[in-house]
Amino acid sequence: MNKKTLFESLQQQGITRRGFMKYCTALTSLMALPPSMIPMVANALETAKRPSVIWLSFQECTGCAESLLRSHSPTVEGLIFDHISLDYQHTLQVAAGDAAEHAREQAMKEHHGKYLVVVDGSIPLADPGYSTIAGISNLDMLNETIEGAAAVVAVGTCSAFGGLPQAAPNPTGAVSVSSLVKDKPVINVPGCPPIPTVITGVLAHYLTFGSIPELDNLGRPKVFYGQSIHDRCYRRPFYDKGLFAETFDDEGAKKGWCLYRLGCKGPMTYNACATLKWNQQTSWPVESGHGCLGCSEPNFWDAGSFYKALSIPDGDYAKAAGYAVAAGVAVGAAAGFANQKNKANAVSQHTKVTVDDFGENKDK
Amino acid sequence: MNDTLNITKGINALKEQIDAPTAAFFSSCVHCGLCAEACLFYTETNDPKYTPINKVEPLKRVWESEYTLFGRLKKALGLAKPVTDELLAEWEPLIYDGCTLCGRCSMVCPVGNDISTMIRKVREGMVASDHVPEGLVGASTRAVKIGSPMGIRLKALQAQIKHIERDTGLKIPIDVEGADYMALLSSMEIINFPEYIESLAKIFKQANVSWTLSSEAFEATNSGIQIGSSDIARELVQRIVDGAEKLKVKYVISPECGHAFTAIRWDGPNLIGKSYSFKVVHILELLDELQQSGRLKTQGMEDKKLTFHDPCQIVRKGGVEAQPRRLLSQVASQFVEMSDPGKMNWCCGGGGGVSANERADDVRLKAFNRKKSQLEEINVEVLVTACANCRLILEEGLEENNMDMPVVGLSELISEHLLEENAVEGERDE
Amino acid sequence: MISDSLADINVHVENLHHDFETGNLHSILSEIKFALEQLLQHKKTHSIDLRAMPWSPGEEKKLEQYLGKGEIQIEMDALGKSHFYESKYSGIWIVTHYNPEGEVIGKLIEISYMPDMIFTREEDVKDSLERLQQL
Amino acid sequence: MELFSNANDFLLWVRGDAFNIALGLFIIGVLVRILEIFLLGRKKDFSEARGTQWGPGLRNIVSRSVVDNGTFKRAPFVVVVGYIWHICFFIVLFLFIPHIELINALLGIQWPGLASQLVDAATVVAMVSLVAMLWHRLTHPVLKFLSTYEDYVVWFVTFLPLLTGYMAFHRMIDPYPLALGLHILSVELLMVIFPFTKLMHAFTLFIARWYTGAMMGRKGIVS
Repeated sequence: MNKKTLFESLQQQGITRRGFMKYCTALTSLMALPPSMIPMVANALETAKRPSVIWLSFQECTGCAESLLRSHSPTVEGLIFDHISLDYQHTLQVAAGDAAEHAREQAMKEHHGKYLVVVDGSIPLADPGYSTIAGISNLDMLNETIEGAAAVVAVGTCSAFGGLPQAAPNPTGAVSVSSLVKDKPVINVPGCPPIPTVITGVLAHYLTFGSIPELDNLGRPKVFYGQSIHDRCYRRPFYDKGLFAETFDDEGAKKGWCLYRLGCKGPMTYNACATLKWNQQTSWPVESGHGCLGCSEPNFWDAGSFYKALSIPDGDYAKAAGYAVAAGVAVGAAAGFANQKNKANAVSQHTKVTVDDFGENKDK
Repeated sequence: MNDTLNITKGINALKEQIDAPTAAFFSSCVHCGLCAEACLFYTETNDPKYTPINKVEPLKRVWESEYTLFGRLKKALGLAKPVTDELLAEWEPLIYDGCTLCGRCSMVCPVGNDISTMIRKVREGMVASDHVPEGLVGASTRAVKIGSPMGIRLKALQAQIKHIERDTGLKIPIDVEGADYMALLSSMEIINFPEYIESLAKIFKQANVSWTLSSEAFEATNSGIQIGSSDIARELVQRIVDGAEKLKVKYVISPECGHAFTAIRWDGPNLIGKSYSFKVVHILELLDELQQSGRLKTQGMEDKKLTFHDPCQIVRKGGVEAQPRRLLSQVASQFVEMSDPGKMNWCCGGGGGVSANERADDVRLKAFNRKKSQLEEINVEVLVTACANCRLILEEGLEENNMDMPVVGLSELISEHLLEENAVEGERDE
Repeated sequence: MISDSLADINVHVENLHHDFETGNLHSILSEIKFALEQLLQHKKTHSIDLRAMPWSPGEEKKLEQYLGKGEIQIEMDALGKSHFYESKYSGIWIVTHYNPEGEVIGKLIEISYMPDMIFTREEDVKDSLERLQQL
Repeated sequence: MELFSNANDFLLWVRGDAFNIALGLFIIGVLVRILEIFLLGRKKDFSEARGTQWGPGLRNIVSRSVVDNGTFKRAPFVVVVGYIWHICFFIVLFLFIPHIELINALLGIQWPGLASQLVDAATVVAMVSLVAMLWHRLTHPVLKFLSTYEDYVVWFVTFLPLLTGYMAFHRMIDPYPLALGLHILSVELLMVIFPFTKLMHAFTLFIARWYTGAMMGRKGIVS
């Protein structure tokens, strides 16, 4: 296996020092680090070793892998993939059947304690038969593979939080990686799919610094998930001014006003779409005129309509209110009539007061 | 009587009193404390216990534990605050000594609670549980047994009439069947201010009003209203109704007395449970009407600086506000209003039975400071009012505070300025 | 023909009135001013990653227009083109890195006397000498 | 206590089941209280009316919002802070766009909102006025005397939504779903205690004002 550093491997490709610095600049930007960190990144990369990566796909749609790999041309992300050793990815690898599984087993043996496991997709617990690879249940394969892993990267909302398979009624009993893996660091890179640069940014961080980035309380790298869509949204000034689009084709929508009332989940969604954008920095959902769906948050499928404002409850409140009105009228009428009876009773028990009655108690 | 008054009957009476408005009022109170600022017993003593809404605490407890679901639940769990004999005993002075039922609190409550009507309701419970001041028991007993809270019998009235007839040469009609108007009198007018009767005779003669007194129903005051017993009040109102019906009059005139107007005009029909066959007018309403229609003509103007003290029951609770001002404008050139005039006027401190309750003398005199400072602000020479009780309380308060100022009844003032066709008698005797 | 990039897709964009600002323009300009002071006083250079901020459509262009073009433009060819130019305010450089396919992979504002990457490194000079001597 | 696995789970619950429960209790409670009032009824009034009831009753509903001069002079603090509190509270409750969306979803009616910065300012003023009123309640002899534990509970439960709303708006609680969840939960708490406390005045004051205005109007008194 190739044991060269990244710098050496780049030099071999005929890349100059200026080219390397340019690469480091792009990489620093990719990792959402400030430009002042470029020398540090360069320094780290000159000695960084090529890591082995095992990619496991469970209950998933391949959308996450597509997001990462469907870039039209080699990019910085591409360069990183050139450098890592992707030893197992059953969608991409040439080997099939036993050979493929051998590749995985071999990588695990060779790089024991040092390899990264990337998981996309959730793991079914209701019945292992819902998803198996080479006759091995997802759960068994996960447990087996992470045994010697340095860290696990849960790519996509399905592996990070359960995602679509876990949405009610969750027939497969799908769970996230982090709910199963307790003794290894798990980096959640949610999104449906995640922004490709975020996936590579996390890998770059591991590649560059040999450690995992700082995570938030949902296990997401803070550099990418530290701020909400709403906080970084270029339409935020309209929210503050109280200017909102009310339909997708009204004047407000044309003027690019805030999409809160159209159900934008930006305020509760933590992701980097507003800065990193999509499709080679072309645009992102809000810029294209559609509110954020909140796809990088837990339970986003079950969090009510995508088109209902965040402040609107998502239960069947109309039904609840209907029952309550009926119950309120019934109980209120019952209580009211009981009161009437109580009062009528008091009136019937009235004994006439005469002036002779006064002071009788005081005499006793 | 075997039935003694007790706490059970008291609570029962409170239960009888609670109606939809009461429930709405208790539901709405937010304890903002503004009613305290409207009550002269608080403003002049700074004692928070006189806060009007605090005075109705017994009624509130009964409402909560009897007429609300949550309150009944609390009562069932033993968490409700009970109404006890001790509570009512503690509250008795607040209800009778520290409230004149002036209704000022009901005007300022921001959520619109008619607190004074609720205090009136609490008195029913106080009566039924025998927590009433001695003075009011005495007055009520005399009213029921003798016919007047001050113990005045027909003979005393007849003596005064004789006296007036001799002095003025005017006839005071008694028991004239078919007269248009039957005039009522308050005991105080008979004893302390017989000028009122004289004024009526003069005015009605000039205006050519057909009127009479009733030998069976001349007393207008109603101690039952003051002590807060509908049963007693009903008995006293019934006497007037009987008297008026017997004489077949069209109108009954409520005299210059505050609570009498409330008793006969507003509460009476409800106490007897039916509408009257006659109408009730306050003397000021009648004088105003006579004057407006040109039947009552005056001459000359009182040129002393004077003001008008609105009796609470007549203005704030009776709706007679414009009439006294129109009348005064005809006979007084220097009429000035006190601060907070008309329906926002401050009580003299002696209404609602407080004047009949000797126990309340001290706090009543303190409460008078409000009137005192109101008068000091405008520096007048004469104080006009239209309630014999107010008049007595004002005179006493002024004397106590060494303020030398005559207090005059408005009807009397008018009668002094009647246009004298033959101009025989002098302007004034004094 | 298969299109190579999104730009090749013929999309008609309505003239939307997205001419508002996020307010980032102002904060960047004050950051630049502060960096210029630092450069003068302490010879400290500073870089701003323009891709780390949210921009409203057109806002980034506005910043470029505001800074204008100065006298110097430098082109570098390493792992794709890179374009350096000084704004009409001396000491403020706009740096754009492209990949071999011509897509932007990095965009920065550098506040320095000369962008760092332009300087030739001592090791590279030594390397050149070595290679020339071998000729 | 692992009630919720994450903040979104919590938010989902307060926006779902918890809201339905709170809304249900609120509606039932308010209806019961109002029916209890009306079903107690009034006795027929036999006295000869001098004026009508409906007009003066409705007039009083409006006119009682204006404080008489004497009361203002005697208790300027309660009057001024009372106005400020209610006005700012209504601005926050009814003119913040997310709140309008909620009302529109529940009742199908909507109106224009205010800029968030204005609502934010109103929130601060409302909170300051509430604190000032609490201080006044704790120091003024009449208010101290009148106040029961209920007054303080109601104060606290009213203050909470403002505080949590302010903190959510300014993202002072992390993550936002937790902040929003706490805000909604505090409102639900308010809704649940509403029918059992003096908060009912928000509905019953119209009834109280009407009755008093009507009773006085009948006597020809402008209340």
